[in-house]
Amino acid sequence: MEKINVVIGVIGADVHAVGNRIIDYAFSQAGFNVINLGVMVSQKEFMDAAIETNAKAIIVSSLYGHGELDCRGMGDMLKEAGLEDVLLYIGGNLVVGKSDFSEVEKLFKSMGFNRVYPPGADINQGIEDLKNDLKEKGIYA
Amino acid sequence: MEKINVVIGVIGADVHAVGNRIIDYAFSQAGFNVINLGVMVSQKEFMDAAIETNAKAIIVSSLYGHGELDCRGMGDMLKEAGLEDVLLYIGGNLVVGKSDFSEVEKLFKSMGFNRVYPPGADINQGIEDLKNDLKEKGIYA
Amino acid sequence: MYNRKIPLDEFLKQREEVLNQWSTGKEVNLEEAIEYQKSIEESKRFSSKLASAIVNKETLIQPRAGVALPNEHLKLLKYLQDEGGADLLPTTIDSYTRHNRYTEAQTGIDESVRTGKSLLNGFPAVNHGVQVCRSIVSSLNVPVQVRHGTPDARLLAEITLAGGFTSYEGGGISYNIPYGKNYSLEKTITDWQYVDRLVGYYEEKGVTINREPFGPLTGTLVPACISHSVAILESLLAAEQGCKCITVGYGQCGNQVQDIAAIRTLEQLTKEYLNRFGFSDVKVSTVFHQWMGGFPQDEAKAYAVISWGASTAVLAGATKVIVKSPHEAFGVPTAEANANGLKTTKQLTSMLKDQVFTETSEIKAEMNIIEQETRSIMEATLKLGENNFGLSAVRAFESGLIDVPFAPALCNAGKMLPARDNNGAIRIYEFGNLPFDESIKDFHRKKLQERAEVERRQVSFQMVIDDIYAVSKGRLVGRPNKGNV
Amino acid sequence: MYNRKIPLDEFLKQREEVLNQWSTGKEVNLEEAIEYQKSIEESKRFSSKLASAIVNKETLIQPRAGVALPNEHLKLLKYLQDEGGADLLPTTIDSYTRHNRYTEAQTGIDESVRTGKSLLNGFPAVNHGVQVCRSIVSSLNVPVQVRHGTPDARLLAEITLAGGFTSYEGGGISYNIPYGKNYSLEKTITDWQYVDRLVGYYEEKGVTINREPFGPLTGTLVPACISHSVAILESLLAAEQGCKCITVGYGQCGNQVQDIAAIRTLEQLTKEYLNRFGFSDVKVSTVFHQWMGGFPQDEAKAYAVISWGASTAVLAGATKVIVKSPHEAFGVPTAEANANGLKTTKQLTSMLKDQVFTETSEIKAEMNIIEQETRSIMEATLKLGENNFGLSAVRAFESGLIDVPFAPALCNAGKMLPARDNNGAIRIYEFGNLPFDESIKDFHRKKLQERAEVERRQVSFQMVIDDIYAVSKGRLVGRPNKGNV
Ligand code: B12
Ligand code: B12
Repeated sequence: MEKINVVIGVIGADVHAVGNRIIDYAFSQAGFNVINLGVMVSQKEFMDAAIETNAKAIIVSSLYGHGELDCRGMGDMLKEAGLEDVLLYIGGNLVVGKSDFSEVEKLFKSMGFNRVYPPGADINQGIEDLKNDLKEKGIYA
Repeated sequence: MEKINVVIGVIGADVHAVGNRIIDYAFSQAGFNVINLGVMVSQKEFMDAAIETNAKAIIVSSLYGHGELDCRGMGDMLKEAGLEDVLLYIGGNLVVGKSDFSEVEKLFKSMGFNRVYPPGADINQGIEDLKNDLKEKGIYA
Repeated sequence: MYNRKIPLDEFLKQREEVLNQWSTGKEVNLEEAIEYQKSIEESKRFSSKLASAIVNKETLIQPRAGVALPNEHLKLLKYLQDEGGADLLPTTIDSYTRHNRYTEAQTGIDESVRTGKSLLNGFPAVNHGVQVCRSIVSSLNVPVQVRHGTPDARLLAEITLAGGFTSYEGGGISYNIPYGKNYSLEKTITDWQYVDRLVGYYEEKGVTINREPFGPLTGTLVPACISHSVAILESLLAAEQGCKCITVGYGQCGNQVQDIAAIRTLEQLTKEYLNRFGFSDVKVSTVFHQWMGGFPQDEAKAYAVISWGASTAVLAGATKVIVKSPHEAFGVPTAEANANGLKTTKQLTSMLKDQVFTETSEIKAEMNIIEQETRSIMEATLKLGENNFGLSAVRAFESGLIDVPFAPALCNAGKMLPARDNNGAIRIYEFGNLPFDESIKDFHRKKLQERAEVERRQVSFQMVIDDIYAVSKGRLVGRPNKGNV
Repeated sequence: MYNRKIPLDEFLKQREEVLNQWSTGKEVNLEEAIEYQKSIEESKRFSSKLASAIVNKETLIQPRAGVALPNEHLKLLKYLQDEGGADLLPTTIDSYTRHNRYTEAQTGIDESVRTGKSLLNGFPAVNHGVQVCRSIVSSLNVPVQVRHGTPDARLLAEITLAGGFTSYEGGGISYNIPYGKNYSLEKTITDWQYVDRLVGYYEEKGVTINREPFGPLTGTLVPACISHSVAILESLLAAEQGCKCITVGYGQCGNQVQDIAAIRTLEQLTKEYLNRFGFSDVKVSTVFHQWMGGFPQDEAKAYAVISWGASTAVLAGATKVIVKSPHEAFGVPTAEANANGLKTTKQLTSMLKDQVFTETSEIKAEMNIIEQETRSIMEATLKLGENNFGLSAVRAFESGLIDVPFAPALCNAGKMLPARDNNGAIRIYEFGNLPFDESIKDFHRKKLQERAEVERRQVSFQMVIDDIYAVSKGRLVGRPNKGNV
């Protein structure tokens, strides 16, 4: 069976590169084909890469606190481009400051993200969830 | 002028001796004649010493947390013995655990203490207050 | 005071009296208790856990904790175990029980039930009795120790050892001098010989109970040579009664060189004296107490003091460290605050575990002076005692050969006064009757003179007071004008 | 890239362009700014405070802090000064400004006004302009520094120096490699030569601005020789443009021996290279950054990490320490959390100030290896550059002579991989093109082999990952099964 493509990257003007390296490694180890856009990735770059590679998921990281400003409209943009089937995940330190995560989750879900993870979330949880979500969509055996 | 007598001591089964040594030193330096009963002093010992030395104040310390149990009835006892004019101060770590001091103060005032001090209170504040209270009573020039 | 293992018949006779001191005494059946102790898994025994910590070069962490009521107490200990990650657990006994005031302890229990909060500063184990102790200890996954401060701790020992505790803190000197006023040292040593004999009895039957003299004493500027001498004497007294597993302790002074030197010499000297008197089969481990003096009120600052103690404990190679909480300056900590102190400490014991730390020339010099001082005191003390360690101790205190600063006990001379030198190490400014030769005394005088010159003032009681307050005010050395020197 | 002080006319010509990059540029009047700087009291100048810390053997404490709106920002800094006891203050710049995205920064400001909370991760000084900066800096009692991560920081420098800041962090390498992706190193070095020239201009007029290359780089397992080489190159570049007061930095690795050795060699080597090129009149001080990698989420554990950094900073003799907060793992700290980190740190800098700490043989050995490594890199680097430090740097990165682990910048080779040895010191497991001779390489291999044997596994990328997570999971070395080794 061919490997499933996932696009990963760190959004906005964010340069936190360490987690990105590990996410790349972990998804690859888990059998995915990773298209890693690295840091400082714009919404459009995520979208273009997903279209180009026919990716089944976009895994966004945002560490530096500007996640809210950087992600606005991303869900809509993908929908408009006909990518509503592409799973959209996000994790990291999404907002400025220590805050109530359930609020943050609500906020990002309202922006079109399928799953939202709190600071320091275990990346293996993300992989597990992705496999399940793909299974539900009948993509992953 | 003759020095004013004050009785000091640590009440109950409490053996915290360090603060007591310093209180002795500080009150002596401030010009008082200190009758130091040391640690593990009972209510009755405080009273007897005050009567015997015609003390104008009793300075109780309680550090170990049993202050509430140890001090019950102390105000009444002094009143019954006709010592209502003797100033009764207490300081230290009066109750078990970190707690709202205003509650603690109320509790000990209701037990007959004239002044109640929070953990780590500056002993010089106590000396200042005593001088003022004595002045008000016309005892201290 | 005995100068040999208490003969079995005398011991058993005394037991009857002891068990009659409070109604719960009759719950104790020694042979059944030994069987019960034997049923406790190795992983829950103090002696085993300490032994493997020594092998693994780990520093175990242990809190203080105790509340009035059994259910609350168990909940507290479980929390410290699960959330705090405590390697070893305590049961801190309340102050009424410590003074054998069981009736007042009962009032405390009743009031605590009535008001729904613990009005006692610890767990009144005697009043609760053997079965309650067992139900607590057996519900936990790590070894549990009795920690108290009880001059006459015979009944408490009977009940708690039958109750499944595998370690017992205290000693005839260390639980008298800092913890009482009028207790005769002769009496407390004799009473503690009973406790040690009881532990020795368990040992004879194949059950090892760990014994831990209380190292920090008054916790206030205690020079290492003083606490070392007490630790060694109590180790000898315990070994004489048949104890085979002893943890000697020391309270952090704050100067790292001195603290590391202290833990290393404590272990060496204790072993040396035990060997000398034929107790070479005793297993010796060490405990480092995080700062035992007045704490800063601010919690962030308290965390700093806790951390400094944690890292020094590891670098000194202590077998375990007793942990303070960020509530220390205020009162008995909540479970959360207590667990926080543990977590801070665990982070450091883990992070530092893998680091090597060698003896610098400063540490060697400090070890050298502590050894000289301790040997001076010990030799002079042993000479007084006619081959009776207890008598040696009593006479040493009488004559001020051993003198604990700021102790409440009237049998302590109280003539010695300590102060910090310019590097924050604890030195001695009034020697009282400490049996030091002039070269040692000159060393102390020189060190304090150095500081006096820097601060442009005389060594005086005001300097001592400044030192007592220093840590709580954010310094180690109590300088006259904060920040100026 | 210049290989000499930028000629005045070229500099002034470039200034015009720079000041045109955003509307607030026109607020800057250089001669007036110099007069303004001269009016600032000595006690509020970075250079003076650092100089007296060196004399007094003190370690100053400084937080990171910045929010979107001026009033809130001033309130925050005042709180850190008064409640936290900060000796030095920062103004951390937001990430949009760092990337010269002033329009997005403006959106962030507007949104912050609208929502009443700071939506920016720092203070957008360019958008706020000169007068707002002055009103903030002049309302504080301690010196204030600009801290950022801006590859092209020319306009920011113009505005903030005119705005009364007396210290400016960053450099053409250290604010490119960890902070950008596509920036050309040639360009960022040239832009930072402008910044240094501006500082040099102030210096010519009698105003000393402190300059601080960013030491920790990616903050993630960076070997000291790498960050030292960058610090030395940026010091040379700055000195060449006329900077006279430089603070070189280093991010804590966690192994105390290595950290102490790193700070000591950093100071020595920087001075050595400055002297060699004729810049012996530059004042060098050091900054130690508390752990810059992933933090534990638990606040009690975070306090332990903060404390360990604080005590190491003092024992290493760093001139200042940059402080983390117990919120580090979550997000930009509240004022309270930030002040708590400061208070923890201050307690330790004060308590440890008076303690002596000598060079142990381990520290000397570690200093020796760091010196060898750094000299290897520096000599190879300087050879490449045809007497142009900037060119040396560019070519060194191109060829991987200098290689920063986990850096986002595409101009960084990224072939070198670090891992911890069995004592937690950072060693190198893939050398990439580092110009080390075999004896150095063997040393690293031997050290890592030691660990591999203890853990019974190969040195591998999994080991590196384990090391990256280790501190946040309560360890220093990322062992395969926590607690088992
Ligand atoms: C040193 C110490 C000990 C030593 C005491 C040695 C000795 N014999 O003196 C040892 C180790 C023996 C000890 C034992 C115990 N301690 Co203790 N001890 C401390 C500690 C760390 C410092 C006390 C001290 O010396 N401070 C320095 C002096 C100068 O300050 P001070 O005592 O507070 O006194 C000053 C002020 O309170 C004030 N003050 C006092 N009285 C008055 C009165 C007036 C009118 C005024 C104005 C001011 C005033 O002025 C004094 C001089 O500046 C405190 C915690 C802390 N503060 O950090 C705990 C503490 C007091 N101990 C405590 C407890 C529980 C115990 C024990 C029961 C159990 C245990 N943990 O082992 C036993 C009790 C024994 C007994 N029966 O009393 C608790 C009390 C808990 C509570 N109230 O909720 C504390 C607060 C620790 C804690 N957080 O759990 N302790
Ligand atoms: C190292 C670090 C840096 C380094 C980064 C080097 C580099 N280029 O990579 C440097 C020093 C350069 C840096 C700079 C800055 N940083 Co920074 N940094 C950190 C730090 C300490 C560790 C980050 C890290 O590497 N962790 C280790 C990796 C493995 O974990 P991770 O990044 O969290 O990623 C994991 C998880 O988040 C998760 N995850 C991530 N994405 C996703 C997605 C999904 C779907 C899932 C399931 C999981 C997942 O899995 C990853 C792998 O395990 C964090 C705080 C912390 N965590 O302790 C701050 C932190 C992220 N930084 C912060 C800030 C503000 C900055 C700066 C703006 C300012 C500054 N302080 O200097 C600049 C920003 C520069 C920029 N434009 O981005 C803030 C963010 C604040 C906020 N969100 O409120 C933090 C939280 C610190 C703080 N408390 O203030 N930083």
